[in-house]
Amino acid sequence: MTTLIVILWLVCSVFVIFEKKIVRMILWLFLSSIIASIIYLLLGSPDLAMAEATASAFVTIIFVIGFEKFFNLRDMKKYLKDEKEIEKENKFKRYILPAIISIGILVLFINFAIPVEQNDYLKNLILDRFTIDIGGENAVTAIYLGYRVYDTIFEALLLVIAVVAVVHMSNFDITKVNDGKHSELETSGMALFLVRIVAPITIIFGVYLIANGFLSAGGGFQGGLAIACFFVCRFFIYDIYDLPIKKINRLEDFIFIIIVAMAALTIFAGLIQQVPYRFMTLAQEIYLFVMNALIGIKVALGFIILFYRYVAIERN
Amino acid sequence: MSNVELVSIIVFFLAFYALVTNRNIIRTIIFSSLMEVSVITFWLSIGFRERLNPPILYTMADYEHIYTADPVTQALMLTAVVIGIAVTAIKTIMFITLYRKYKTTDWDLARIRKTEG
Amino acid sequence: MNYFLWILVVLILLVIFRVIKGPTIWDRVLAFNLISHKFIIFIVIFASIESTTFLLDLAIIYALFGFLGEIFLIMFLADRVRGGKEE
Amino acid sequence: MLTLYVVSPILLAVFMYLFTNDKAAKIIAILAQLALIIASFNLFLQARTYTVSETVGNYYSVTGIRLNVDGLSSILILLTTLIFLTITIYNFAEKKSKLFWLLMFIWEGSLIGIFMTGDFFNRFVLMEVSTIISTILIMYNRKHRSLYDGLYYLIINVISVQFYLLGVGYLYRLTGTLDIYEATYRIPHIDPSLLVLPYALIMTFAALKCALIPMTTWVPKALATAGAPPTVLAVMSTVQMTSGIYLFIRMHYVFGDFANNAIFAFVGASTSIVGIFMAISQKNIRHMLSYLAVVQFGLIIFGLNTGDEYSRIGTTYHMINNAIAMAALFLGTGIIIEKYQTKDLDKIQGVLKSAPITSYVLIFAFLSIFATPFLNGSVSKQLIIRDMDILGTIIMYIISLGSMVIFFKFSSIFFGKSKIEESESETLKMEIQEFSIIPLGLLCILGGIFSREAIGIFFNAYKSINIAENIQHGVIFVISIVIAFFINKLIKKDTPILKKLQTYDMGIRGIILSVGLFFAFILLIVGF
Amino acid sequence: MIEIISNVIISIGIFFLIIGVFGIYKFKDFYRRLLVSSKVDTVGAITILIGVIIRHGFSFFSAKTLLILALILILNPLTAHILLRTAYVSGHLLENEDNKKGD
Repeated sequence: MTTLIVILWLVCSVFVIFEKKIVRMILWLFLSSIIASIIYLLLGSPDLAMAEATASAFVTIIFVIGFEKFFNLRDMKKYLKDEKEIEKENKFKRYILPAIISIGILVLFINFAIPVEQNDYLKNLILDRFTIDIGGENAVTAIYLGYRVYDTIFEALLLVIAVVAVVHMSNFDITKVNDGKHSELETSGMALFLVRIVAPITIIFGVYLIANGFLSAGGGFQGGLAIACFFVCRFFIYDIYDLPIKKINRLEDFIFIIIVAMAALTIFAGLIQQVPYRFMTLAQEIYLFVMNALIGIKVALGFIILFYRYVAIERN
Repeated sequence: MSNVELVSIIVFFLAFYALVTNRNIIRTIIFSSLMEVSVITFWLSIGFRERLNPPILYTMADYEHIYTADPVTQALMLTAVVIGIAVTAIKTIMFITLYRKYKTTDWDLARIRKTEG
Repeated sequence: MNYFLWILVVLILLVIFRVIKGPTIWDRVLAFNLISHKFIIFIVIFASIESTTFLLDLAIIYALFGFLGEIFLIMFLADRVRGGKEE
Repeated sequence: MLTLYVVSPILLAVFMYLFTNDKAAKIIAILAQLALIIASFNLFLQARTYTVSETVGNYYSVTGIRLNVDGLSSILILLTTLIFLTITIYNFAEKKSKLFWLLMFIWEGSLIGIFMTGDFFNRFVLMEVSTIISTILIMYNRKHRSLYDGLYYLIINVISVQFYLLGVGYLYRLTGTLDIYEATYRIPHIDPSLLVLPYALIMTFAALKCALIPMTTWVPKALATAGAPPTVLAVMSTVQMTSGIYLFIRMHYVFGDFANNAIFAFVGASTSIVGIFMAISQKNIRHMLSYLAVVQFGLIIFGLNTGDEYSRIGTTYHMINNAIAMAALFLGTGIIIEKYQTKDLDKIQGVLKSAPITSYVLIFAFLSIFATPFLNGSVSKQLIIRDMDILGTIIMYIISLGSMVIFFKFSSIFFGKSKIEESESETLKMEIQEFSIIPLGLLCILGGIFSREAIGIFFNAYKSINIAENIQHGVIFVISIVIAFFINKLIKKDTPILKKLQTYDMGIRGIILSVGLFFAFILLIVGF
Repeated sequence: MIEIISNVIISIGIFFLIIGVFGIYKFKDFYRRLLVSSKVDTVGAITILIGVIIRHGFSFFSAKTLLILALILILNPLTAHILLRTAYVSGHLLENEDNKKGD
């Protein structure tokens, strides 16, 4: 089963690489990511499968907005004309030599990648201990929010930086757009009605994922993206850009501070281990839940800003 | 070497080949995303066995954890996925701004226009 | 039950040929839609074999996010594609 | 509480960004830097006697992330805080927004984190953070920024970090741990043929971060990009690039006997020599300095991989000296460029008269770099040379000679008549900037005079230079400076080779291909 | 017994899916392909999910499957509708069975 799906993934990846048109490349990439996430599911990691599926949808949205101008033929033709301006390289140097080199490196790599059993030391240690040390039932969440919360802080920081970077790199300083460029699709009544039904489901589902994060697959990141997805639906319905981006941005930074403070107080300072034994499980579950919720809100706000930034301002 | 590992390495070097041969900035961005996916797949294939159970308490059937997936790699790759999205967003916005300035999607042409001023 | 999964994967492989072949972008998106739905069914049957409830969350995520990405692609294609020509 | 060193700058930065205005941010920044430098000095004193170690969250054994501060990392943390204090003072009179301080502080936190962490994956995360922040910061000026350079720098870093991640994956499978020190104990018991792949993958990334040949071309993209603030470049050329060297040192330590020194000695030496030719051909000040940085980092890699304890101590000392000198050079040229509004080497003249303090600091920094007797650079270079064989010694002197030629080419800006008028309003700002770089110049001199004490404090090893060595070094120095002078006279004419070198630029495809080729090269040499 | 019934129902659903895949190769026009495949696909999905629900009886699993079923019922026709509408609005023309251009 795994073999066949892996082959599917390989086919999709090959087509990402050899496809000429940008839209098709994006479509293939989306497909490739989704098949990859099925592979993750079969490898026993539903958490990551969820993360990859949500992430790939968001990456597709970013790519679609960002590369929208290069979808049609005329731009591609212009691009080809540009290419002629530079002196022509010969085919051997451009395609065949790199192909030979890449295949050579691949063969070398596989030659040295000797199959060997995994050393299970850390895995067994964590699987044996995580219910006592961190609590919860999901080992992945336990590592993500417990043993390696130090990494998670930097990951959250990276999202803050990404938002700052997107605002800074863009040429536009505007943060509030009342009447942006509307999408050309005159959404039909039926579509509108049905999206209206779907939108609340996404937000409920996101909250469910966050709340259940430490008990089963899912967690802050996946739930946060699902909540952000609600705002994408909102964009479909109303077609307006009236969110107070600046306030959301401040809120996001503020929540980041709370996350860091929370992690610093409970994990770094070791407060959670000081809790009396009777209340240990309760304290741990409260910690995991609150942390998941905070990360979920932070991720949701970050992605809302990114999405609105792209769709409302960068399209002009 | 499991199939998953083999194919993820093949995809890694396919993306490498594509990065080396193409001249288009958009493609470079898309291929580097593909590279990230392949590396994540490789990491998950580290403890490969047929029919692994998720590392969630009530699905873990055995106490020696032989048929339980490794939670460490999963948690690490969750971080890597988020980093991947953040980097992708930044790359895309940089490309958009670059296009506005130099009116090209070509690496070499952008360089020429940069030196021209 | 396992046979169903095999059949589904083979079907997905068949639909992928439509994504490769499909003369217009609309065919490709349509085929993509079919593939993502087959994956949802795949996950449901897989969860049913394993009897694990939380795998169904993944199916819901596929349904929601596959739909969103797809709709986004379609909407932005609308003003880029004119006169029936692809791209 | 080692985490505080990393988390507190970041928390403070975000807090400042949210709740203060631009003016208050500046004052808080200086106070915080002072506090940090005191704290890191305290840490340094602790780490002199024993390795300060802490597991985040006090979890059992290697389940959590372990932070380690030993002698080397505490020195580098001290250096980081010192340079950040300098640039905070340098920026004091300038109008920089809160955003700048936010990014700067996060950068500082992540760099301290890189020097502290004892975890493979945590290092990857921190490296990504610092890469992205430096990308934003080198493009901080919205008007003059060069997006091509920024994108080039970001993409090559993001792609090569995938090699590192793959390598860590293989290492994790072999050792079953992500902790660097735990891995160090386990690796000797592993079959060497299994280690080839992770070694090659990790070292490829380390080599890119150290700007070894053939992956050098990202350095001018990062360090000479148009419109980058000089303060950012000062951090970039010193601490950010030193973090690459630190990665290299740590990874070589992890692999222990398996690590292959000969290749990297060869690659480091050739990087230096190629860097010299590239630097001589440049006409843009910043391009020249960025290739000078390449020369220095090549030399450091060369020194690390040859010889014994002496050269290792010497190289580490050289790393610090080089960082101080580089910071002085980039900040000093920043003042000059702002004054003359040009980066062209031929158009700037008479700096010695118009900005005397700056030019003295620049001259001392350069003197330190090419190992003038009695300056810190000479001490470190003599320590490196002490136990080297003849070939290594010759290479070291050739590199010194090359640096001298670069200096002679650079020194044309000091003489002649300056054509600019002084404006009243700018003087205060310039005075503060000049004031901030004086300590760096002084450190170059003090590090030479009190070299015995400095090495004693830094490395717990009292190793001094005897008189015979000093005389020998002095004679060679004088001879080489004469040779360098004549070489400089010779190359003044525009030779076609130099012109070709000046415009040489490897595209993104070339550099990615060279990453792959370097990887294959290491695989071939180590594997067979 | 329940197992066999559910297996039969799922098999019927799979059969519908196979027909749907056959459909996208049989017809030469995009609109026809859309019509056939989306309808048949939805029917197949519903049938399979009902089979799964029967298999698991009255449980939390079935409730969740029911939610997925509802989502598919909404989303699949919706996607087809938007796809068709967009294709039509942007001027993708109808073709005759023997591949001639229509009006």
